[in-house]
Amino acid sequence: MDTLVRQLSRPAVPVHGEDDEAYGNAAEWGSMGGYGNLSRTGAISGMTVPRVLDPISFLATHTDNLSTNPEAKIKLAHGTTCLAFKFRGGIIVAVDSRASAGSYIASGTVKKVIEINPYLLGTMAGGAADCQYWETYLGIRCRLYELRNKERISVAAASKILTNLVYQYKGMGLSMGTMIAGWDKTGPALFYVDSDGQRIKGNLFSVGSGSTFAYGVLDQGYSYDLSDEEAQDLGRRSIIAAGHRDGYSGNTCNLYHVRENGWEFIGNYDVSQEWYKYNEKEKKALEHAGKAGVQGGSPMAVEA
Amino acid sequence: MAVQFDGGVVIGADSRTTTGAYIANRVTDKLTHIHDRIYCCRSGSAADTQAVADAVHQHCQVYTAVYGGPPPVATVAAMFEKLCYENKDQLTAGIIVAGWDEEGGGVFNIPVGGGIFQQPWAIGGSGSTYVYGYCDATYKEGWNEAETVEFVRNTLALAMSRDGSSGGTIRMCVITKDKVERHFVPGNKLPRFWEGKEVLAQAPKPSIAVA
Amino acid sequence: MGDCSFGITGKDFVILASDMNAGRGIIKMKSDENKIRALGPHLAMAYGGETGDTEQFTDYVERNMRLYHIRNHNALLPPAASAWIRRQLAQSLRSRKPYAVNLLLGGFDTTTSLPHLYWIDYLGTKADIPYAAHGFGMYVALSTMDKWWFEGMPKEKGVELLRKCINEVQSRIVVQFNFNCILIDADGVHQLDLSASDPIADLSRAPEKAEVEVPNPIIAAPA
Amino acid sequence: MASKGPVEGPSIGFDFSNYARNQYLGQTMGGLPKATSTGTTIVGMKFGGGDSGEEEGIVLGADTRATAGSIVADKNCEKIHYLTPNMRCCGAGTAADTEFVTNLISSNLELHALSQGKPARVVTAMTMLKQYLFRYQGHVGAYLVLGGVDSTGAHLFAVQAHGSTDKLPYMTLGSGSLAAMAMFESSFKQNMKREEAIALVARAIRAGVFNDLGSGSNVDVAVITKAGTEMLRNYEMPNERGVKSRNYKFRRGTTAWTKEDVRNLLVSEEVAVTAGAGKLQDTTEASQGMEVDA
Amino acid sequence: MGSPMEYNGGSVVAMVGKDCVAIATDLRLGQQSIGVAYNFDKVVAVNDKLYYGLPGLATDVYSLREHLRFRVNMYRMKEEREITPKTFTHLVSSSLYEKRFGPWFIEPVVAGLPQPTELDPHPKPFISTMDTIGCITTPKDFAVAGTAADKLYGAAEGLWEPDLEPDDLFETISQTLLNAVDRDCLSGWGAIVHVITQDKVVTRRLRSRMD
Amino acid sequence: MALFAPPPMYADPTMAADKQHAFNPYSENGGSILAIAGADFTVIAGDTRQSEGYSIQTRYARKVWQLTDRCVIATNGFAADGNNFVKRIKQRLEWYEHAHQKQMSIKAIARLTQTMLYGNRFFPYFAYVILGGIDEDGTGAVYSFDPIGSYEREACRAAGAAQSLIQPFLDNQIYFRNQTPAPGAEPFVPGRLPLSTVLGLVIDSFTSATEREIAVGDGLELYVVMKKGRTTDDLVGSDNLIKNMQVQELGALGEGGSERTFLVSLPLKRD
Repeated sequence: MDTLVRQLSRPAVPVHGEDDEAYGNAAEWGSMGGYGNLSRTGAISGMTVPRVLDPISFLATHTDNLSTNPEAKIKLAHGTTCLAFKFRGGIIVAVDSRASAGSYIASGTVKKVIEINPYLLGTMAGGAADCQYWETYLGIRCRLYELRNKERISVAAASKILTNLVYQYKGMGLSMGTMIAGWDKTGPALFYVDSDGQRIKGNLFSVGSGSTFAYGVLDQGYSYDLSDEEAQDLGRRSIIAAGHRDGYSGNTCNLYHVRENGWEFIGNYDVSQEWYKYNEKEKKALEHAGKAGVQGGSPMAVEA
Repeated sequence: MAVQFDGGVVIGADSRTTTGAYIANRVTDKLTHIHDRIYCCRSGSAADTQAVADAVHQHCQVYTAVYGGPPPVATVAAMFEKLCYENKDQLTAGIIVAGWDEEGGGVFNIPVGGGIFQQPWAIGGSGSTYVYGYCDATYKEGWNEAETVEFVRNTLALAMSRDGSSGGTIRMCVITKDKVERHFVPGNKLPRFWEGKEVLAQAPKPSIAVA
Repeated sequence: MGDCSFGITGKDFVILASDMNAGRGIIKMKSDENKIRALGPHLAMAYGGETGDTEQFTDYVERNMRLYHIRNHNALLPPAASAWIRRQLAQSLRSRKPYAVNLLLGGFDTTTSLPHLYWIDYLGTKADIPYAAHGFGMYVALSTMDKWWFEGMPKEKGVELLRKCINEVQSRIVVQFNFNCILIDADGVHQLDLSASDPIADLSRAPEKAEVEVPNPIIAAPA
Repeated sequence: MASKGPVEGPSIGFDFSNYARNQYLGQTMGGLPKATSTGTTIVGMKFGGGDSGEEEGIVLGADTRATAGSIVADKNCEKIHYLTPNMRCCGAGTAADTEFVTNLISSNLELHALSQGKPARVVTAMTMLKQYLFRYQGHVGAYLVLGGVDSTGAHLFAVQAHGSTDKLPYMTLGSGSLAAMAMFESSFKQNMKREEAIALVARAIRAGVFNDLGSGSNVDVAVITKAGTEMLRNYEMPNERGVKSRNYKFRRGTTAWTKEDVRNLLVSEEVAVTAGAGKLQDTTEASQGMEVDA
Repeated sequence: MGSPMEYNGGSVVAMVGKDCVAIATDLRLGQQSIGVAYNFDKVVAVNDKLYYGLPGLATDVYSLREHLRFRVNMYRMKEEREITPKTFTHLVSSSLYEKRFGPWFIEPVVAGLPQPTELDPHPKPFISTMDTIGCITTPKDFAVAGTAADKLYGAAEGLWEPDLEPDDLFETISQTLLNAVDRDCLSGWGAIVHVITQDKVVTRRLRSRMD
Repeated sequence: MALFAPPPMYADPTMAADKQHAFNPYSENGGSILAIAGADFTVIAGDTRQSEGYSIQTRYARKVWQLTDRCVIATNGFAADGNNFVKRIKQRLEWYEHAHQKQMSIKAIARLTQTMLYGNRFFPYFAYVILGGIDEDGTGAVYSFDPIGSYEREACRAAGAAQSLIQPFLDNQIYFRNQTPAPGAEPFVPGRLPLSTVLGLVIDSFTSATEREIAVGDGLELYVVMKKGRTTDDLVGSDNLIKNMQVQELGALGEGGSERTFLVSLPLKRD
């Protein structure tokens, strides 16, 4: 009997903090809702967790995070290609815009570059909600930093905040592979942060299911001394290459260029139209350069 | 179930076939004709018992053609037992063979695992567990046909009321030297026993008239 | 233990390159194993997959190609060879113990002077494509070839593209590979020495005899 | 693996050669597609005879929706299969199994009738079906309502996939069977008249069509008497699709294409008989002279 | 992940028009997420008036195509005439059902124009599709199969109109296929459409998205 | 084990019992929802069938609710989670009005929805949410969410059992995907379709979905939210009404709310 009594008297199991979900958290009243009270406790005042022995495996059985568990009803969008690289002119950030749940393309217009603030960009790979939510929250933390310290936060510090945040939830099922790019007093800086808690500083990263294909073009075309024009073209071309070969990437490419005075949105390009353009332009140029006999027709022999 | 009496046997069964909780057939005839004076009661998987009964029925026709006369009940029971035992890994079949031959009546019980037990009375199937007590307490040697039929009807009714997988109507068959007589008790005419009165704290008489 | 192989067709040639690793689990016991088997004077196959299966299957295919050549006085042309090899894999898939072998079949069709490259996987899936890769190469080098391959490539450009792919694999893939490479053209199967600065030049200077001599050649009747 | 050599000879019965392969594929690719067991509502009942003043007969009914998972694959399929001129069989469960098992038994019944010199009986068909299904222990997922009239009268059987059979005056099967059975249990009477019976069957099928997601579209009915079988295909069509509110014909040229290949086919041909040297022969004379292999 | 039906990807759709049929396929051959080839034509011509598409596991596409080519040639030799769409559908169906307990992972789609005969002087255009074990459906409007099947159902149900002229049918089937595969990761990468009328077959390669 | 020492939270034997029959609070109630944003209106529609497995729980269960004069919410997936979420967001909107004396803008409601959904990141609401309405500068707006809160503003979005059936059709007809404009004509621009066309597309989408998806049918409810001062005769005008379609204007929720919301309902096939 006593276990029953104990069970009934115990409130919902909060991960942090003590509020009782059933009656609604008083702090959610009015404009204090949502992020309002985050700053105090450093994380969401209390995430609701199912009262089962193993909430982690509960989540794993009921959500299909990376299409590895198709029976699960709750399908979270995944699949992506993001890249960012430092060069003479700053940092190029390029991403695709496809989100797929299983083999269904849930959306072709996802904004996978999150504008944290005018000087900081974050990219989205893995769980769309995890990246969107935590990087928006990172924007709040960076703004608070500026207000407290009267100077912009360094990219290293910003990426560290995000890393420590997600580290609290390590193993609980968050899925994020993100790049924080920005320009601070030390110049352009690029960090890779993921939900396992890894944080590495580097000059060139590619993340997501199409990243290997992006590397294929990026590596062979990269040099620190590219002009702005060339760098932007290389970033876009790598996303087009990944979108072509990887089924889970594509639709449109968003291109950003981070400079000293903050990031600039270069443009949104349709991956398929760009593929046809590059395909035409590059083949002509190479054939000419190759001075070889030219036969027209599509590059792939069509079986009669 | 089947009961032997002086001069023949009485064989009877309920009429419910279920697939899970759904009653696929509520007027099933589980008394299956094997030969002129030999019937069997099938319990367990309907598909398995039908297949086995059909096979034995065919064997009996061959037997009659070869030996010129009806097979004794013991032989038929042996045929069933051989099939059930040798295929025990693929079958779920509990069969009671009952009939009349020159040596008088005969009742043979063949449970799911095979094995053959001649008994004056035999009960089987999921409902039988509820009525062993009643049968042990009630059965007497030397009953006539009417008393035996009465015994079978009551036993089945008791089993059907307690066992969820049994129900519907009662089908019986009296087999003697010169007759095979079917008896049918529809579901609303089953003998009734104590069905349990709701024992509540003495609720006050409701003051308003209840339609 | 990962494999990697490339196939590139050009104007009048096919290049096949395959890694040379051989070992067990994480240990590389050998790094100069030739994993390209010549099947005929103008036909070769770069293979990878389940250790043991590859050896058995390649022998089986090589012997049958040779038998056909002996019986019919000329080698099975690439399209026919690809159909037969694919069918063997598809049928083996039905058997109790299927061959887990992925392969790139390259050949030069002497009757039409056209190069052929077939991508075939262990299921018996076949693709007739101008450039292809198996193993780790698929992930990183396919996009490289998408950008830098073009119709009617000369040999020099073919080798240049192959170098880009090898460089890409060596810089991005954890496993360390070095590659063995052959080129098939009208003259037959030639070994390509990638360490040389201009392997094609070496090639044209001394075209080695095809590794596979022509079995049971038709002796021309004395004039 | 006993490969059948270069020329695959005709093989009879099931060919299990892919079985090992599929188990292997199932592991490497994580899972095999399940054979779709379609929802369905099929019913059958006996009518006539007794004091109805009409001959004994059978009315069968079925819905016409075939589903693949939660998607409607066919909106007007036929679930009442032909067995013999005086027998029909409704099928539920794995659609391909019901189709093939009824075709197989139908041809065997015809052979049986030819060898016996008289039409096959319903109980024969029932026995053939149950013995075939019992042999495959339920793996052939066919759940059938078999009805027919023969020399011994009208008979209605239900045959389950595992091989068991029931003989009943009325029967329902399939995912909509509970909805349909409710109609029968409340309104069935012995010796109903033909029109009354057809109306009840239609109502039972409609109960399945509207209340069971696995059943839908139209109501098919078959009436079998001694005189023969009357197929009332789409006896009721309560679920016609309304006209769409907009027209979706595209402007010609809407779709961009890169390559076109037109093959003009031979539309008509004229045959002229020539006998050697290409000279046109007078056809009449030629045909008399020579036995032409038509 | 996903079953063999989704390993290589690919989709086929067939539609009926006024005295014409159309069949369209995508050209992708993939290895799960990786695109391998964009010239994998899954539609094959049996003769001028009968085409069929084989979406599913690529190795089975080849094996089944070889098997059917053999069976159709045998039919031609025996019957000395071209096979009709309906008969060919049953030929494919029995080829699939023969492997009931180890099936080919293919969902065939057949489209053809039957030739007039005395029995049926004005035959209607014929399309059919079946599941992996040969259960035939012969829709009167459109038949779809492959990894983008559910998208094709939605698009086709919306866009298809009865009695479309060949040129209009080309637009409708093309728009249906392109918009459906654009919502499916494993289909697309090029498309080919065949429009079959009594006097000609128009085959067009569409300019589709290549991502 | 000490008599009174409370066992550690996770070692509670009673909770151990959950292991065998895994705790499954979810079910799938079928149905589909759809929202399309026009230049100065937004249509949010949902069918009314609620089913589980092969049986229909009810032929009329609402999935679309009015939140403010400018915002309507539709949920689909597990009905209990959907309804509970709508209840909780209505509560939050009421508190917002107490604090700010004005109705929350749809943009803000969208962000609020994300935070509430993400609050259950580890015990997700199995509900796909779509918000539709008029944004602050009077243009039609549609926001679509995944079950744990990632969201995006779009011109049109379908969700639910028939999502994969309806969305390609809408891509073609709303976004004009794969359609090349007639030579000389200027290219198609999405988001400018007249209300009558959008209504036709929504109705045809649902009749097509009803034909091919067993979990969709019975009834269709469309909410049309219109910008302030927009004519309503293309909706209330008699000509374009399909024979059994009823139109009904809903009263304003806030004081002096000048956007207008109409409920259009019509029956769907019930098989």
